Formats: sequence, structure tokens, C-alpha cells
Amino acid sequence: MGSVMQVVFDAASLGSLYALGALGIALIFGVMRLVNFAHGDVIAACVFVLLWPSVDAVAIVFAGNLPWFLLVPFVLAMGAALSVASEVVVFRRFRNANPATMMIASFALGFVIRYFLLMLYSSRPKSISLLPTLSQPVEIMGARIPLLQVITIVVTIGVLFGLTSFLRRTRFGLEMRAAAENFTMARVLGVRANRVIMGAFALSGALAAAIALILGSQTGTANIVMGANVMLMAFIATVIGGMGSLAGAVIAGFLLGAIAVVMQVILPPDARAFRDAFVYGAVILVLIFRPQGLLTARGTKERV
Amino acid sequence: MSLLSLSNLTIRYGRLTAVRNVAFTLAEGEILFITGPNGAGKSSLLRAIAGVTPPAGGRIDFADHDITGRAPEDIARLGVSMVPEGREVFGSLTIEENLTVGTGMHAGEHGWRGRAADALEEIYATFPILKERRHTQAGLLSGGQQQMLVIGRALMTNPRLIAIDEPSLGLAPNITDQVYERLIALRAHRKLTLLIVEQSSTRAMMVGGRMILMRGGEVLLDGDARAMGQSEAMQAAYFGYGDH
Amino acid sequence: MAPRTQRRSVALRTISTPLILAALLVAFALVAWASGSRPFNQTVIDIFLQVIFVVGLYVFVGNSGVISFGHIAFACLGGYVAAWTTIKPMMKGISMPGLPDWLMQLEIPFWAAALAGGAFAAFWALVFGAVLMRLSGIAASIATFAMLAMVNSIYSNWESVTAATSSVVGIPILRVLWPYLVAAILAVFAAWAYSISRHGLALRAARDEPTAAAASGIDIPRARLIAFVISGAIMGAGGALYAHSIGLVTPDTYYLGLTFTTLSMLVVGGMSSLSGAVLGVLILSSLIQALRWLEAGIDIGTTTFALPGGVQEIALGVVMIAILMFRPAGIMGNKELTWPTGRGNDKPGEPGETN
Amino acid sequence: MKRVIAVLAASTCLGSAAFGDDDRIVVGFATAETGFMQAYDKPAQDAAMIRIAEINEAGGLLGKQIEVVNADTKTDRAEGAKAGLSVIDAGADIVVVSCDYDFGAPAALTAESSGLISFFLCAESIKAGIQGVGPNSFSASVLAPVQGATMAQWAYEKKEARSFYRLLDTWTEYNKGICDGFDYMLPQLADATLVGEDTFLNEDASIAAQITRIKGLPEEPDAIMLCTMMPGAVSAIKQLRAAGINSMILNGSGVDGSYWLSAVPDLSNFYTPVQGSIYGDDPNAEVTAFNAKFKEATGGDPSTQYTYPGYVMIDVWAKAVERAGTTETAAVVAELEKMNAEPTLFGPRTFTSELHHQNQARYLIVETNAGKPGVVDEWTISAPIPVADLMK
Repeated sequence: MGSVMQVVFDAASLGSLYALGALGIALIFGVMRLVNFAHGDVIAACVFVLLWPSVDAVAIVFAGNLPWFLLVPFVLAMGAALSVASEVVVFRRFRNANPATMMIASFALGFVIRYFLLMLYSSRPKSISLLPTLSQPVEIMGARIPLLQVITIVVTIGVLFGLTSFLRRTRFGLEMRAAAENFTMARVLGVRANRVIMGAFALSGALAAAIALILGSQTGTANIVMGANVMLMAFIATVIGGMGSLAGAVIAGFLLGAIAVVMQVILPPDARAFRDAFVYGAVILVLIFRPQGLLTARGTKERV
Repeated sequence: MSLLSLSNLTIRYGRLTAVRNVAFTLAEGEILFITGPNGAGKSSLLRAIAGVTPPAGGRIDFADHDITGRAPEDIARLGVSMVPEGREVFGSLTIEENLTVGTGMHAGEHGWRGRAADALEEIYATFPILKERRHTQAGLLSGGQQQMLVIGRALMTNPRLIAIDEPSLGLAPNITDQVYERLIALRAHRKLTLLIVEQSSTRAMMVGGRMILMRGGEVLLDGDARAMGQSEAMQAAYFGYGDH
Repeated sequence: MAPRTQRRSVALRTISTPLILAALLVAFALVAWASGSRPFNQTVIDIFLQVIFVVGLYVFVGNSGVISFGHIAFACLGGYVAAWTTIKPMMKGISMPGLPDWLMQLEIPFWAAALAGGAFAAFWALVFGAVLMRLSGIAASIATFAMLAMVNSIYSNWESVTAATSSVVGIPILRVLWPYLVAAILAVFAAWAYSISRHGLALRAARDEPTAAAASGIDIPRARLIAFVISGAIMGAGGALYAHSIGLVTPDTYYLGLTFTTLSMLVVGGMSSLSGAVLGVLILSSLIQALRWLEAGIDIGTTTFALPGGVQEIALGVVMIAILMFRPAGIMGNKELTWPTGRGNDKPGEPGETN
Repeated sequence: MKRVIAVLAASTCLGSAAFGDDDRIVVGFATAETGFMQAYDKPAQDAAMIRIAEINEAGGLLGKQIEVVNADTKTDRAEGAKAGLSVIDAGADIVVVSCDYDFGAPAALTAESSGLISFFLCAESIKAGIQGVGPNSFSASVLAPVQGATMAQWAYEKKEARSFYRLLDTWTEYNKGICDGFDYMLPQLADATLVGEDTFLNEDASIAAQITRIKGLPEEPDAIMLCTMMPGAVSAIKQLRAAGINSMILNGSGVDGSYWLSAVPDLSNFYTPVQGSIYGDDPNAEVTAFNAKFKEATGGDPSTQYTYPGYVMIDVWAKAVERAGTTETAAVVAELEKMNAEPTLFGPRTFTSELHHQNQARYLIVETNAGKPGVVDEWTISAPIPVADLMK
């Protein structure tokens, strides 16, 4: 029982990360058909804002010393700000470009962010003790798991609820959902394109920051490539979930997390190294049988 | 005093010219049908007026504003509401949400909430079926219900001009009758100006009002719908014999 | 209707494009040869390899309109074929003991390895493509990415056959320019020949007007599969030559880095243009080289002007964004380089833009 | 093995040594000045520069001042080959290449085919030498398997560890090397058992599933052999401890340094093998003196033990040149291969015609206790790891 619970928690916490990432990508895809490859680098940047720029091996902690009730909003705000800045400076000029062009532009932007961080902070991972109290283990239903894992799951569920009620209950959320489904029609009804897109970027950036906080506390390091892996999985989750479908992205994120964890558990030791090959094989299978994704966003038209 | 005026309007998609040098004016309170065969450029015209497709040349004025190439949301704020072809409801949103999207632009105004609620009641009064299914996802509605929904949705923005693309498309004739009946009633009640695109001129002749006949991106005829009736020029326009 | 003569006339009308591109490549080679600098020579070899990759990518992406993130997997397959077939049997026995006997004893020249690499990659392109080409749009893109990640994961862990993540060395290094030049020119001509072939024309028609093409009886998955296999073959051969240019292979060389570099060059050059594919490489590579020289420092009078380290990559990203802002369809759009005599400015057989 | 070398020698005959300009002695650094590897190459290169400055101050090598040329590999393999060619064209007599075997090899191969000596700054794979690059290639560090073997034997002898768990990050060859050494040593330790094993990937966001497997054991193992490197190492260690696993953690040298310790507050029962101590408590006072010199030259303390091999590299090479009386490749290689337990600041070094690397070395054992690292012991494995075992 305990060990089954343990696996469930492992899957849920890894899935949470992917789900949050997928949500960040799906939000932006929904409103402007942009597959934002810079998302992973925004995640990394959110961790680095806690440190003072220096190429020394020892990190000079800067904002990371704030108490948690200031630190969390600070990081979320930085993520949102960076993401909105990327829309204003770069993506706004690509509104009418084809998806491939936007995708490469976002990749180029990510490249710029990554090398900028590299120049400021060097490639050596910096250690930060982020929210250290979260590293203690707790016991739940016979499973002894790190507090952070519980918090990750709780935070993700909280974020999902918060986001859902934001999207359901506020006018801005309504406009965003309408825009995600049919952007042109929303504009014809007077919905301001720039505001909605900036809102989507702000939310997506804040989600990136949330991932950054979780990853930062979990790994204790700031590392310029730390967002890349989550981003790739999130990207896949977004597609499997049905591009543009927020609920689909979340479900697929959890699904991917579960597949990865279960593979790690059931594969024999010799095959475990090939875990990713099995995971990606599963991805191809899902796509073959449901190319439009698990949940298709109605009215989502895409041509790549 | 004209509410809408088009001059020399040209619309292109890449190398294809969809609308060529079209000009007409529309007075406040008027009802205008634009008819013509497939590919005549009717929908393109509507999309240009709503700001969805910026024209390649020419000029559009609405209520003394030059709206050529302006963003759709700005044009909507001036009082143009377009109902596109194929209806395009927000399928995953409920009926009530669909209706509410368009009130957002008045949100800055004092007493918006109250007025939005009143407007909602008014729409429900016109289309009782919408009220009945107000929390249903719009994607689950039948074609006729969706058509009522998008007309209601357009009305919620409190427009001066409603431009509707093929309201009868895919609907059973008796449903189309219902839709038109409500439209005409609304026009009288709200002093709306109506711009309706239909492929067939039958409906225009039944309802009456002004009619413009387009073909190949150009205006062929402009006049009273009933008077145009069975004229030979109309036959020519539809079946492609005669000049051109 | 005589398709054969018609095709010949298309060929004559459009042959100027590959000829001009080949001339450009020859010009680069001559500059490198005249300079006599070995590092510069190596730089130009690198550029030619990129040309092969990007042209290979173009054959599929440009003609089908489906973005592929997976093509570097074929380069990986080709690169390891070079390792399997050209390293001395003794060394193979140590680094890759799991190879079958006949392969272990094999030692073939580089050009044969490139051909074998191309064939091997083409075979796997056929296998993967048979499954993946039914997909379109972003689902297809992701599926190709999954394919890349799968290949990478297998090659990174199959200790006895690929030596896993470790670099496999001992591949004879080829530092002369000419074979790479010839290969790049061959790739350009192959891409051109494909694009004016019946299959190429059909696939482009399907790209621009999928519904109409399907209605007129074009089997889109099959048309895509053909392009996928041909581009896989070019990538495989390129991957093998790449292995010969630095003398080693690792799975990591053929992964995300190279995927994004090649894709960026293609999109910046103009995704649906062969000239764009080649020019994208030449322009971006020249830019990178210029920035690197600046970074290393140039002497102006008595003072040395140098960019701080790392600025090169940042500048490259910024320039790429800027190019795409001003030319969203890439530098060439969907035009091709042709003789400057007005007519025939269109892509070979490109249907008029209708949308 | 002999035949391999013969084959290798034959295959590299093509290159010529025509580039050595005998009026100058030039050390060429084809290393990463930018990009990911920069953080690893730079400190070792700084240490090498210190040794070069010392030699030049003392009158130079063979009476000539050592000159230095640089080319940036940009942490890119293709660029690495170009950087190698650049420094060779600039007259380098020895080509110093990147710390990591994968990134250094392209430049080393250019040196090999030009008939020049190549020296890896701190690569720890057996391939960074004869077995990979060719007969003129060396590495200044110690083989990764020696680290794994050292830790296993030391923990067994000194800490009475009997049950071991093996956790391998399959990301790099270095990681696998550590575990290979561990695998080699474990069967030689009577009644030591491997109670389980697992793999993960450096970039895995979470290793929760792997941890669950450890926690599923009937009893917590005495020691976990953790074969990984930065940046994933910190994450793995933090997650292990956060899950309440308190076993002794044995590592390779890749996790040396105190810069990351703040990420795992109060880390204890954590052991790392190092060639020299950066913590100011090295048994050899000269190491501490070197640390001071390094700080003076670069403005900061060495951040990991990987600074040191750069110094050792110039040291042994210069000695070989001095003894050979020339920078001629064959003569210098012959002198290097005569070195048997040659004393250096960071332990004795041996090169043979079979192995241009260390398959046995004196390691200091650093224990981290309550977040404070310090040298607690010194250990040399009882016998060198045979080349045959290193090649499997």
C-alpha cells in the first residue's frame, strides 16, 4: 500500500511540473498560435533573478534572501514581466507570421536569454537554498515523501483551481477563453487583442515562475538549462492534450509524468536507461491514434 | 446622412483579387442585401468592413470615422457588429458566456453590469430558447439555435450596424423564416441598420429593401430588391451568360 | 499531354537555380582554398555540411510544409554508419564490441560510408515515415521530435553497438574541402531534381491546397513519405560526412543543438525555397564567422577591438529575430535565384499563391 | 593491446610534424573560453598559466620563454577541431584541450594527426589518451574509475560499509566511469554486497521514482555510490536527503567544491575523493600556498579540485621537455612514458606506453559534515586498475 501510494505521489508530483509547463505553453498557443520555445529559458531566468549576476562559483544570493511571502510574489512577478516583455518586444511583431516563423523566432529569443544568463552567471550551476524547510519528509498514508512533493501537488492543484475560476468567473478570463477559441471572432466582438495576449503572456510567465520555484527548491540549483527538459515534456503534453485545450494540456502533463514514473518502476534495470525511448514511443502511439489530441479544442484551426 | 460608406474598395488575397473598386453607401436604418454567386466577394466585403481583412485599396467610413484598416475591436467599439459565415460560436463556452463576451468593451462605462444584465434579459426575451439552455455549451446547439445565438451575441454589443453573412446557410426554411422574423422585428425596435449577405436573392425579394448584386468582385446592380425581381440582368449575373 | 517533354522544359526553365547555387558554393570553396588557412578551410567544410543538412531538411519541410524536428536523427544514423564502417576493426572491437562480425571486419572509404549512411538513414526514414506521414500539422512535428528523442535515447544507451554517450573516435579525418563541396552540390541538385519531379510537384500542390490536392487524387501521405525518405538519405549522407570532418561521433552531436541550427537556417533563408535553404546557411554562417572574428578581437590601429565573450550567440539570436520580423517568410520568401532575365522568377512549377 | 597501439601509430603516420618552429616554445590552448565548458576549462587553464609563469620566471624552458596561444572552442565539437588547427598553425608544440573528453577530442585529434602532443586539461576517461585519441595524447587528471574504486575500498575498509547501492546517472561517460570503477572494486571486497541499483538522467526534473526504489529496500544501505556530476548531482543529493535517506553517499570528484553546499543545508555523511584540497587543510602546505597564488592571479579561490590538473599538466610536460632537451613529439612522449610515480604537487604521476592516464592515485577523502567539508583521510587503491578492466 505504502509503496503504491509512493508511486502515485511520485507520478503526481512529476506530472504537476509537466502540467504547469504545458498550461503555460497552451495559454500562449491558444491566443496567438505561437509555440513558445523560449518558455524553458524564462523558467531558468526566473531562478536566476534570485541571484546577483556574477561568474564566480559561489552564488551571491540577492532576492533569494527575501522571506517566502515576499519571495514567491517577487518571482511570479518577474516571470510575468519577462514574459510580457518578450511579447511586447518580439512577438507583437509576429502576429501575422506563419507558425513556423514564430516558432523559430521564439527559439531565437530563448537562445538570446540563455546566452545572456550564461554571460552574466557562467555555466556552472549555482546553488541556492530556496525555501529549505520544504525539504523535510512527511508521512502520508504510509508513504514517506518530501514535503516539497506534497506542496508541488497542492500548489499545482491550487493553481489549476485558481486559473479555472479566473477563466470562468472574470470578464478577462472569459475574453481570454473566447480569444483562445476563436481569436478573430473575439476581436469582432470588441475584445482587445493586445490586452488578452499580454494577459496570456503574463499568466504563462507566472506559471513559468511557479515551475522555477518548485524546481529551484527541489534541486537547490540555478542552472541555465534547467527549464529545457520540463519545457520539452510540457510541449509534448500540450500537443498530446490537443493544442489550445487547457484542460487537455493539464491531463496530458499528468499522463506523461505518470508514464515516466511507471516506466522507471516497471522496467528491468538494463532497460531503464532506455526509459525515454519508451516514453517517446508512447508519445508517437498516442499521436497516431489521436492526432488531434486527447481533448480537441473546438474551433482550433492550425496549419503548420 | 450615410452611416456606412465604401469607396473604391479593393481586397486582395495574395495575387487573387476578391473585391475590385466597390463603392456604395448605406443610410442609418436602411436594410441592404448583398447577393451574388459563390466567389462574388460578398464575404470579403463584410470582413473588410469589420476590420478582419484589411483592404488593399480604397476607403471605408462608418459614422464619420475613417475605419479603413482599423483593428476589428476598434471598429466594434464604433458600433459595427459582424456575424460571420458559418456562425462561429465559441463552442466550449456556454450560451450565456457567448453572449457576454461582447459586453466587455463597455465594461469601463458606469453601470455596465446592470446594463449587461438588462441586455441579456432582452435577448432572452427575443430568443426564449437561449434562456432555456443558457448554461449549455454552445457547441451542442443545433444550427438554428446557433444562428439565434450569434445574432443575439452581436446585439449584445449594442451596435448601430449589424452585418450578417448568410444567416440562412444550412438552416431549414422554417427556421430561416423565424430568424428573419426576429431580425426584422429587432430592426424596427432598435433602429438598427442591417447589412445581410445572402447567396440567393429570394429572401431579399421576400423581405424587401435595397439589394446589391455582386459578381467577380464587382457590383453589378444596386436597387430595390423587389423591383429587380426577375430582371434579365439578374439571371445573367447568376448564370454567367451575358457580358464579362 | 506529354509529361516527359513537359518535364524537360520545366527542367530547362529552372536549372539556373541549382547552377547559381553551385557556383556560390564553388566561390566559397575557392576563397577558402586561396586563403590557405586551415581553420578557415575547416570553417568552410562546416558550412558545406550545414548546406547538406539544410538542403536535406528542405526536401521534406520545404516541399511538404510540415516542420520536422526529427531529421537530425537521420544524420545520427548516418554518422554512426560511418563509425561502423570506416574505423579500423581493432578499434571497433574495443569501443563497439557488440557489432556483428561482418560489420566489424568492414573498412570502406569515406564516400562509400556516406552512401551507406544515406541508404541506412533512408531505410529508417521509410520505416518511421510509414507510420508518421499519416499525421500532419503540429502533431506531425511533435511525432518527428519524438522520433529524434527515441533515436537519441537508444544511441545514447546501446553500449555495445554505439558505445553509448561516449565519443566514438578513429573515424578517418578528411580535411580536404573538395569532397564536401561535391557532396553539397550533389545535395542541391538532388533537391532540385526532386522538386521538379512529379512527386515534388504533387507534394507542393498538396502543401498549398491540401483539400484540392486530395480531391485530385494525390495520396498525400505517400507523397510525403517519398520526400521523407529522400531527405532522410541526404541527411544520412551528411551525417556520415560530418563524422569524417571531426573524426568522431557522439549521439549528443546529433541532437537538439544541430536540430535548431539547421531549422533556423532554413526558416531564416526561406522555408519553401531551395535557394533560401542554401542562402540561409551561407548568410548565417558568414554572420557567425564575422561575429567570432570580432569576439576574438580585431586590430584597429594600435588598439584591439573585441566583443565580450558570449556576445556572438546573443547577437546571432537578435539578428535572426530581426530578419524574421522584416521578412517573415525568410530572406528568399518562396522565390528562387534565377538568371536575372525577368521571366521564370517563380519556383519550379510553383502554383500561383492563392491564399 | 600492443597491436592496437601499432595500428593507431600507423593510422596517424599521415600527419607530419612540420609545424614545430624550433625557435620558440609555444603552448596552444584549444579550450572553451565561452559556453558551457568555460566554467570547467578556465580554472584549470589558469592553474596551467601559473605553472608557465613560474617556469618563465625561473628562466624558461630549454632557456626559452614559454609562449601561449589561445583559440576558443565555444563548447562546440566542430569549433574544437578549428581551434585545434588554429593553435597548431600558430606554432603550438603542445595542444592543450578541453577538460571533457567529448569536447576536447576534436582538437586533440587535430594535434594527433599533425604529430603533436595533446593534453586534456582534466578529462577522466581512458579514451582521453592512447585508447581514444592516439599515442601522443595524455590527460592530466586521474581516471574516473579510480575514483569509484577508491571510494568503495575506502568506505569498506575505513567505514565498514557492507551493503552498497549503485545509483548511476547515464548522462555522461564520466559518470559511467565512476560506477565502472565501483563495479570493479566491489567483488574484491569480501562480504560486501550490492543491494540494488538504478539509473537516472542528469536533467531529470525529479528522481522520486528512483528514491522510492531505495526506500523500498528492507534496510537502508550502508552506502550509496552516486555516479553523477553537476548540475544534476545537487538535485539528486538534495532529493535523497529530503526523502529521509541518510546512508553514506560516495561520490566522484565531480561534486567537489563548497559552492553548492548551501543548496543542501547541513549535509552530512557525504564523501568525495580529491587530488588536492581547496579548503585550506591540505596535508601538503604547498597546496595551500598554491591556492593563495591562484587567488592572487585570478582574484578567487579555486572552486573545485579540477583546477589542479592544469598545473600538473604543465609541470610534467615541462619536465619531460627538459629531460628530452627538445620539444620534438617522439622524444617528449618517450620521456613522459618513463615517468613512474613522478612526484607532483598533487600526488605522484605515472605514464606508460600503454596508458597515458592514472589508473591508481593517491586521493584525499573529503567528508562533508553538517555542511562543512574537510579532509579526513587519504587513500590509494591497493593495486592499479588493470587496463583490460578499464577498457571493458
